[in-house]
Amino acid sequence: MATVRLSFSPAPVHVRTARLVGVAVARRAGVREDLLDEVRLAIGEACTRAVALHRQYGLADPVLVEMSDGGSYAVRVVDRAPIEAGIGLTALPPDELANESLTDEALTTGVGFALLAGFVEDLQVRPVDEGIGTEVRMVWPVGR
Amino acid sequence: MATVRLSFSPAPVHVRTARLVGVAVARRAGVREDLLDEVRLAIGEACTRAVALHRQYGLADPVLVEMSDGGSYAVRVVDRAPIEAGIGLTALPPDELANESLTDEALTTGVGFALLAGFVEDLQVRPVDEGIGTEVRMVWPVGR
Amino acid sequence: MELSLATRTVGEHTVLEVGGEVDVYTAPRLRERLLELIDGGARHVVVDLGRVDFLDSTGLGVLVGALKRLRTAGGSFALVCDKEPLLKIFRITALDQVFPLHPTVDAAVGADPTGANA
Amino acid sequence: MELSLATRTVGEHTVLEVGGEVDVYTAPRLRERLLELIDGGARHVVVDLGRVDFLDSTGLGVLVGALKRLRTAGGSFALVCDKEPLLKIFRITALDQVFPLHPTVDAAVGADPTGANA
Ligand SMILES: Nc1ncnc2c1ncn2[C@@H]1O[C@H](COP(=O)(O)OP(=O)(O)O)[C@@H](O)[C@H]1O
Ligand SMILES: Nc1ncnc2c1ncn2[C@@H]1O[C@H](COP(=O)(O)OP(=O)(O)O)[C@@H](O)[C@H]1O
Repeated sequence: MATVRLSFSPAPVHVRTARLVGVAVARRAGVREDLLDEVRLAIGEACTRAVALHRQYGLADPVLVEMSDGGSYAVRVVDRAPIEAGIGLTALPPDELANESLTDEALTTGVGFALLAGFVEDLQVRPVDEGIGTEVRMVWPVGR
Repeated sequence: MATVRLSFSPAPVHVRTARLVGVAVARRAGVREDLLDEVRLAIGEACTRAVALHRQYGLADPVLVEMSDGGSYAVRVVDRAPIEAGIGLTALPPDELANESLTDEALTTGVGFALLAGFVEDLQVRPVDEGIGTEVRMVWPVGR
Repeated sequence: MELSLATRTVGEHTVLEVGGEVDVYTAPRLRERLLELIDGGARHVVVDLGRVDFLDSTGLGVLVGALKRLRTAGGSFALVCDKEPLLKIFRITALDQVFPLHPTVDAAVGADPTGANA
Repeated sequence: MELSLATRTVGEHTVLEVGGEVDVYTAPRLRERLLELIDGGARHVVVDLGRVDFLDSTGLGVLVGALKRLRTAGGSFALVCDKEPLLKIFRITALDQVFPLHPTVDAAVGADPTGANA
């Protein structure tokens, strides 16, 4: 099983790097071409969320993306933010989406989670095993 | 100063990932477009060398590529092979290049080092600070 | 890849053509441009996503922000989008129930009662 | 991006057109093809690098291997290359003094005395 790890300072520009790497490694791992748009979007959303949390909590720690192919293509995106912030995301119902009282941040977070949940069949969001933080774990099948 | 780290199982396919990331981060760091071919080639050569060493010594440890932009674009490629193997590479003179007694591996290593030395003005090859291994350090200017 | 933004006027409507990637890195520039337009007096805004290659939650958040602002100002806001992958993003987030979505700029301009009456 | 390999015959010469990236990942396939050609009896080989986007030390190593093998077999080996970035790679490694380098396939075939006399 080959593993590629990418870690980056929590800046928006590096989310692009993460998408680029995530899709390149997915392609090489044998993920079907028609799934790559989803992979790109999902890795982007998970990293965008992690970068936003690090900025919100003033954390300079890097965000980690770990990609491994052992029968399937598994991607973990790990942040280091306090756990209450990370877990318990919920998708928003349509009538709340354009509600004036909803902040832009809350909206973007809700929409980001809806995209993750909607595009990734095999998705887990859970506390990291060691230390502080949350990991978003996504798995895609490989091969035809 | 933003840092991006990529580590990968020592397999040839991931050298391609490293080139892709190294050039994407260089572009975002502001390295001039006309230097990007050199950046691509140099990162590729440094990683190819690291992967070859890990394979030669049967090491499953990942190869590390660290990119940082703080006034310039600095890339470190770190292997974990015993030091005698890493240091002391020398470029080969032309009359030795096609010599029958030179093994293919030695030739490729010599040519790889010639490319590194020829394309990277600011190049250092030195033992890692901690533990076993060698780091190839390359620096390019950023901005116009 | 990079964000591109171009504005033109169609009757009462201001059409903003967006191209490239609208993500956490470039969405602030889209937000800025939309605010400039609205602060400059644009009340009927159509955002043409026809040449967008990538749109993420941050970009969607910016579009919702513009919608709210124009609604408050008594204006209108619509999107032009005909690519299936993009439409799927609107469906999955239920934002297809929030934005007027049209396949062409003409359809967006024609469908807007305020614009049609102007 | 991916390696492409196509073989054709020009008189006594076997021309191998290479395209894409020749690197540590794809060089083994180039080596294999060259061995097949030489084992199959090709003695005057021209490798056309015209559509190569990337060439690294592993690829260069494979080309030197083919040169040596053909020399031992009493054959000839030449490269076609007219792109400055690629030529620079040959200069920096001093391999421009090892390989016959030609700007076109015609020039490579014409310059090879064995081929010209055949
Ligand atoms: N997250 C996304 N946001 C916006 N556009 C996207 C996204 N993912 C893919 N696309 C775009 O969708 C288009 C894909 O078109 P295509 O591959 O023809 O899909 P389909 O076959 O479903 O029509 C491309 O323009 C691509 O850039
Ligand atoms: N390491 C390399 N090996 C082979 N070809 C390369 C390498 N680096 C760049 N190239 C190729 O060189 C060409 C670049 O051409 P161009 O940008 O026009 O350079 P120049 O302006 O020096 O002619 C492209 O085809 C590119 O893919």
